[in-house]
Amino acid sequence: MSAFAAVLKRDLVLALRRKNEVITSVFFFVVVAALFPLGIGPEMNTLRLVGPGILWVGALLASMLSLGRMFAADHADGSLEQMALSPHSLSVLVAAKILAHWILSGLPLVLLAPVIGLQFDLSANALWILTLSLLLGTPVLSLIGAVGAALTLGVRGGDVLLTLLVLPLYVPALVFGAGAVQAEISGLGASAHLSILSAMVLVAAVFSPWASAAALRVALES
Amino acid sequence: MSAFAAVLKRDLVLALRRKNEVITSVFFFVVVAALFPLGIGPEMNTLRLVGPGILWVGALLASMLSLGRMFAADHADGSLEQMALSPHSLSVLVAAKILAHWILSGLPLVLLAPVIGLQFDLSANALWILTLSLLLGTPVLSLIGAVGAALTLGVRGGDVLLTLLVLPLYVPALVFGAGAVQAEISGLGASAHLSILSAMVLVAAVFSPWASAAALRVALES
Amino acid sequence: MIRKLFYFSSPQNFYPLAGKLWPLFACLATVLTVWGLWLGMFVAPTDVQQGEGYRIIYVHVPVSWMSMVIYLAMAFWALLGLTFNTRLSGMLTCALAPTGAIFAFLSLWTGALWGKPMWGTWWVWDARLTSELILFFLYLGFIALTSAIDDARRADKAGAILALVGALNVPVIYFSVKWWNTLHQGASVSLTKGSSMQQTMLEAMLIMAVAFWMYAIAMTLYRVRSIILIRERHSQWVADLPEVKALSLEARA
Amino acid sequence: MIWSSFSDFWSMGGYGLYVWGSFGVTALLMAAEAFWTRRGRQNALSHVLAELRATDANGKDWR
Amino acid sequence: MLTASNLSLSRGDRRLFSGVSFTLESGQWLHLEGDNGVGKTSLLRLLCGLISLEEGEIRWKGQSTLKAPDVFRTDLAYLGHQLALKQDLSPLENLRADAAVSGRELSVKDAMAALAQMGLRSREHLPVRVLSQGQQRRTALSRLIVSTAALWILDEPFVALDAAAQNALAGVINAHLSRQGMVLLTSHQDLSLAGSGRRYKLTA
Amino acid sequence: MLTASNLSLSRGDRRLFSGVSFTLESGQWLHLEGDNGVGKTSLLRLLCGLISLEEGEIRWKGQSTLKAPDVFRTDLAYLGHQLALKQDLSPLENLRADAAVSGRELSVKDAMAALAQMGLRSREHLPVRVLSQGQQRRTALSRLIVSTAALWILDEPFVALDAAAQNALAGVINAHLSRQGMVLLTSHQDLSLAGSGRRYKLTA
Ligand code: HEM
Ligand SMILES: Nc1ncnc2c1ncn2[C@@H]1O[C@H](COP(=O)(O)OP(=O)(O)OP(=O)(O)O)[C@@H](O)[C@H]1O
Ligand SMILES: Nc1ncnc2c1ncn2[C@@H]1O[C@H](COP(=O)(O)OP(=O)(O)OP(=O)(O)O)[C@@H](O)[C@H]1O
Ligand SMILES: [Mg+2]
Ligand SMILES: [Mg+2]
Repeated sequence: MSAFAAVLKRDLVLALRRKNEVITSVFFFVVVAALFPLGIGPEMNTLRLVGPGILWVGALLASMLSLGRMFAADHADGSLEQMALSPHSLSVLVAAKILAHWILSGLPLVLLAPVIGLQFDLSANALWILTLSLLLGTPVLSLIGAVGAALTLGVRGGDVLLTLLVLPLYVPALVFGAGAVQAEISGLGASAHLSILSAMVLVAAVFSPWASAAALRVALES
Repeated sequence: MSAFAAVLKRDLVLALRRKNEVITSVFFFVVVAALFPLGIGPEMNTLRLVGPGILWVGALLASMLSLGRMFAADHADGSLEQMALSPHSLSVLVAAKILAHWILSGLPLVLLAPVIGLQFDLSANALWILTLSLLLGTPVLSLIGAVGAALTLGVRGGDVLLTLLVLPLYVPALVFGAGAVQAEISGLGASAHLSILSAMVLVAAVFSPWASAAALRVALES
Repeated sequence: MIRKLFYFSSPQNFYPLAGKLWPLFACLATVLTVWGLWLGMFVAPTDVQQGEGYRIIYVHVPVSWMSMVIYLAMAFWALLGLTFNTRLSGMLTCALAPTGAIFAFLSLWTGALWGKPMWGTWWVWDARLTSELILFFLYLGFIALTSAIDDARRADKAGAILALVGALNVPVIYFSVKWWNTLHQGASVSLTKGSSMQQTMLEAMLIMAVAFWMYAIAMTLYRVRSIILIRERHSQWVADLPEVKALSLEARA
Repeated sequence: MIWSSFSDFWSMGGYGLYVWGSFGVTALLMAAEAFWTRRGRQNALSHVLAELRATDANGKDWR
Repeated sequence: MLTASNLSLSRGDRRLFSGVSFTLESGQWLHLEGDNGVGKTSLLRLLCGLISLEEGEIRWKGQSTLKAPDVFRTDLAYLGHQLALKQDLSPLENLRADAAVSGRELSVKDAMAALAQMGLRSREHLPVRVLSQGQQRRTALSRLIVSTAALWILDEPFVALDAAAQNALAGVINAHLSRQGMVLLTSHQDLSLAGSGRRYKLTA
Repeated sequence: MLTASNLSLSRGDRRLFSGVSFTLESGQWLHLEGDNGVGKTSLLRLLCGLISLEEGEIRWKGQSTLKAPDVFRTDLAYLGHQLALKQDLSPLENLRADAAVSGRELSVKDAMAALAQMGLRSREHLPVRVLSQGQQRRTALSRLIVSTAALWILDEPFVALDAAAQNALAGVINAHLSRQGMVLLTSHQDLSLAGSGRRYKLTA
C-alpha cells in the first residue's frame, strides 16, 4: 500500500471509529438549514429567495469548522512529527489528508444538499445546479483551508487566525457557487459560474499540498 | 477569594492569555453576518426581512461552537478531576465556568449586535430590541449548552452529539429572540417576548449548574 | 401493592414478568390493528373535502400521539431512576427510545405524504410540524448519547439527565413554535377540520391509537429483556435461566 | 363495503401513492423494528453464552 | 485514618481486582505496587471517589466517604497522571489559582518558596507550555508543599524526575509523614521513605 | 555513523547548550544524561531535524542531514514524550497504520508477535484509550521491534514501565545493538545495556 493510500485509509478509519468527523459537518449543515427558517419566519417566498445563499454559507461554515481538526489531532499526539520524519514527501501525505478531509466534510454535503434544498422549496433544476456547484466548490474549500490550517497549527489563537486567513480566500467560491444557483433560478444559465469553479479547483489542487507541507514543517519547529 | 470567583477569574485570565476564546465567537458572528449578504445578494428589502433571523442564528451558532471547549480543556489536563475533588460544591464551580463562558462568548455579541445590525438596515428601535433580546437570550444559550457539553464530555463523537443534543433545546430561545425583533419591526411590541426570555433565563439558571455538575461527575467516571 | 412494585423493580424479577406480558400486548396490538384498519379502510366513508386521502389519518395521528406519549414515559422513568437509583428505570428508558424515534419519524413521513396532496408541499414550517421535527431530534440525541457511551451505568445516568432536560423543554418548544407561527400569521394551513369528523372515522382512529400503544408496550418489554440479559450477564440468575441453559447445552453438543 | 373493486381500493381515489406510501412505510418500519428487536435478543443471548464460557475457562492470561 | 474494605472493580468485561482491603494510619505510607495495567491507577481513582464504588466500602475517620464526601475531599490531595496544569499560565499562577479554587488564599511569597523547593527557581514566570517534562511534573508536585490535606494520593509521583528532584520529593513526603500525614502512592521504583509504612502488591 | 559537531541551541532568552559534539558508531549506544530542563529533549529533536539547526553540523553516514534529509529519515526511528498513538485505534491497528504510513506492509502476524513481546497479549484489540499508562507506552515501544531503522532516538523510553517491561525493552535494545544498530537515548535511571557505548552528560 502506498503511503498516500495508507494515510487516507487511516484518516477515514479513524473518522469512522469516532463517527463524529463524518457527521459533524453534515449535521451542522442540516442544523443551519433548519434553524434559519425558525429565525426568519415560515413564509416560503422569503425562504425560496434566500435558500441558495443559506445553503452555500452553511456548506462553507461546515467545511471551515472542521479545518481546525485537520492537523490538530496529529500534532497533539505526535503523529505529525512521525509523518515529517517519514522518508516520503510530506506533500503527498498532506494531499492524502486533504482528500480525507473532503471525503469526510465536503462529499456528504454534496450528497445531502438536494434533500435539504427541498425545505426551501427549490425547483429540481436549481437543486441540480446546487449539487453541482457544491461538488466543484467544496474541494476548493478543503484545499484552501488546508493551507490555513497548517499555517495556524499550534499558534496561540489559531482558531480565529484560521478564520481570518481562510475566509477572504473562500469568498470567490461562495460568490460563484451561490451565484450559479441564482443564475439558474433567474434563467441566465449557470455554465459560466461552473467553469470558473472548475478552474479554481485545478489551481488549488496544484498549489495547496505543497504550501501546506511547507507550513507544517514550520509549525513543528516550536 | 471565594472558589466561585477563583474559577471565574482563572477562566477569564486563561482566555485573555490565549486571546482566541474571546475573539473566536465574536469573529464567527461577524463572519456569518458578513457572508450572508454575499450569498443572498444585495437587495436591502430581502436583507431587512431576514436580518434579525440571521443575526440570532449567528449568535446561536457562535455560542454553540464554543461550548465544546467549555469543559474539554479542564477534562484533558486533569483540572476537572481536581474540581470534582475540591470540598466545594461542584455546581458552584460549574456555575462560575458557565458565567465565564457567557462573558467570553455571549456578552461580546450583545455589545456588537447593534453595530452589525446596521448592515441589515434595522431601525434604531429594532436594534435596541435586538440587543436586549440577545442580552437575555445568550445566557440561556450558555446555560443550556453547559448541560450538553457536560453530557458529551469525553464521549466518542462528542462534537456532533453536542450539536444534536443542544440544538433542539435552543429553539425556544431563538424563536423568542428573533421573534422579539420581528414583533418590534411589525409594530406588535416585543415586551411579551422579552418577558418570556427573562423567565427562561431564571429557570435555566436554577437547573443548569446542578444538571451540568451531575453530568460531569458521570463523565469523570470513565 | 407497594411491596409488589418494589419486588418487580429488580431486573431479576422483572425479566420473567416482562416475558409473560409482552405476548399479551402483542396479541392485543394485532387484534386492534386489524379491527381498526377494517373500520378505517372498509367501513368509514370517504371524506367530503379530502377524498380518500384523509385515510392517512389512521396512521398519522396514532403515530404522532404515541411519539409524544413515549417521550413522557421516558422522562418518567428517568426521574425515577435518578431519584431512587433503580437500575430497571435506566433500562426502560433506553428500551423506549427506539420505538419513540421510529414513531416520530413516521409522523414526519406520513405527515409529509399527507401534506403533498393537501397543501401542495411536502413541508411547511407549521408549529406542530416543527415541534415534531424537534422531538425527532431529541430522540436521536438520546439514542446517540446513550449508544456512544460504552459503560452502561454511565450511559443510563447521562441518558436520564438528558431525557429530563428534554422533557422540561418539549412544552416550551411547542408553545414557542406556536407563538412564532401566529406572529407570522401561520403557514396558512390548518391541520384539523374542526370537530366535523365522522363518528366511524373517529372510532377507527382511536382504535388504531390504542393498537399502537399496545405495540409500543410489547416492543419495550421485549427489548428491555434483552437489555437486562446483557447488563446482568455476569450474574448467576442469568446463567440459571432455562433459555440460557438450553442454549449452552446446545452449544456444548 | 365502500369499495366497488380491488383496483378502486388500490387507487384510493387518486391518493394511492400517498396513502399506501404512509401505510407501507409504517408497516415496513414496524416489521423492521420487530426484526431488530428479535435480533437484539439473540445478540444478548450470545453475549451471555460468551460470558459463561469465559468464566468457565476462567482465562486471565494477559500478563 | 483511611480504611478500605473488600473493594473490587471491573472495567469492560474484565474484573481488575477484588477483595482489596487495607488500613492507613496517621503518619504511615502505603506503596501500591503491581504490573502495568493491573489496576493501580483505577484503584486510586476509586478511593478518591472519581470512579463510583460497586462493592466494598471506604471509610475516612470512621465515616463512609460516600455519605460524607465533603469531609473527605477537604482532607484529600490527589495527583494523577494528568497534571492539572494550565499550559498558558506560569507555575506561579497555576499554583495560586489551584489554591484559590479550593478556597485558600496563597501568598506569592509562599508559592515562590514552594516552587523554589522543587527546584523551579527562575522558571516561575514562564508559561508551563515551554517547560520540560520534568519541570512540569515538578510544578504539579509543588502543590503538595502548600497543601493542607492530611491524605495524599499520588499516582507515580517519581516519574520523569531527575535525581535531585526525586530527593526533594522524598523530603517533602517525609516531612508530611512526620506531621502525621498519610501518603498512598504508586511507583515502579523501590522507595525509601521515612516513618512506618508498607507495600501492597496488587494482583488480579 | 552519526556525527554531531558543535551543536548549540537557544530557547527564549536562554542558551540551553553549546558546543555539543559526539560520534555514534554502529553497534554503539549513547545515554544522554542531565537534569530536568537542561535540554535533552530539545537536543534529540534537533538531531532528528524537528528543530532547525542554528549552529554546528549533523552528519549521517558522512552526509549532512540537512542536505540529504530523506536518506537520514529512512534510517531513523524517533520516540518522543508524545506517543503518536491514535486513542481510538487498537494497538494492532496503530502498529500497522504506522508501518503503512512509512511505506512498509506489516502483517498481522508480525504485529501480534511484536505486541506479545512487549507483553500486550490479549490487549491487541482494545482501543488504546482504555489502556493503562504503562500499556500505552508498551504499545508505542513495540514499534521499535518491527522497525527497520538503523538509528533509534528514544526520549525516556523506560518511564512508567514495570520491571518486566523494562527488561523486555532492554532486550529489544540489546538485540538492535547486536545487529549493529545505533541507539541514542535519555533516561534518569542507570541503564545496563549490552555492547559498547557511553554516557554523555549534558550541562548548561
Ligand atoms: C410533516 C408533516 C406533519 C407532521 C410532522 C405532523 C405532526 C402531527 C402531530 C405531532 C400531531 C399530533 C399533535 C396533536 O394532536 O396536537 C398531528 C396530528 C394531526 N395531524 Fe399532522 N403532521 C403533519 C402533516 C399533517 C397533514 C398534511 C395533515 C392533514 C392535512 C395532518 C393532519 C393531522 C390531524 C387531523 C391530526 C390530529 C389532530 C388533533 O388531534 O387535533 N397532519 N400531526
Ligand atoms: N473497557 C475496557 N475493557 C477492557 N479492559 C479495560 C477497559 N478499560 C480499562 N481496561 C483495563 O483496565 C486496566 C486499567 O489499569 P490502570 O490504568 O488502573 O493500570 P495501572 O495499574 O495504573 O497500570 P500502569 O502501571 O501501566 O499505570 C488496564 O489493564 C486496561 O487494559
Ligand atoms: N521560550 C522559552 N523561554 C525560556 N526557556 C525556555 C523556553 N522554551 C524552553 N525553555 C527551556 O528549555 C528547556 C527545555 O528543555 P528540554 O525539554 O529539552 O529538557 P529535558 O532535558 O528534556 O528535561 P526533562 O528531563 O525534564 O525532560 C527547559 O528548561 C525550558 O525551561
Ligand atoms: Mg497507572
Ligand atoms: Mg525531556
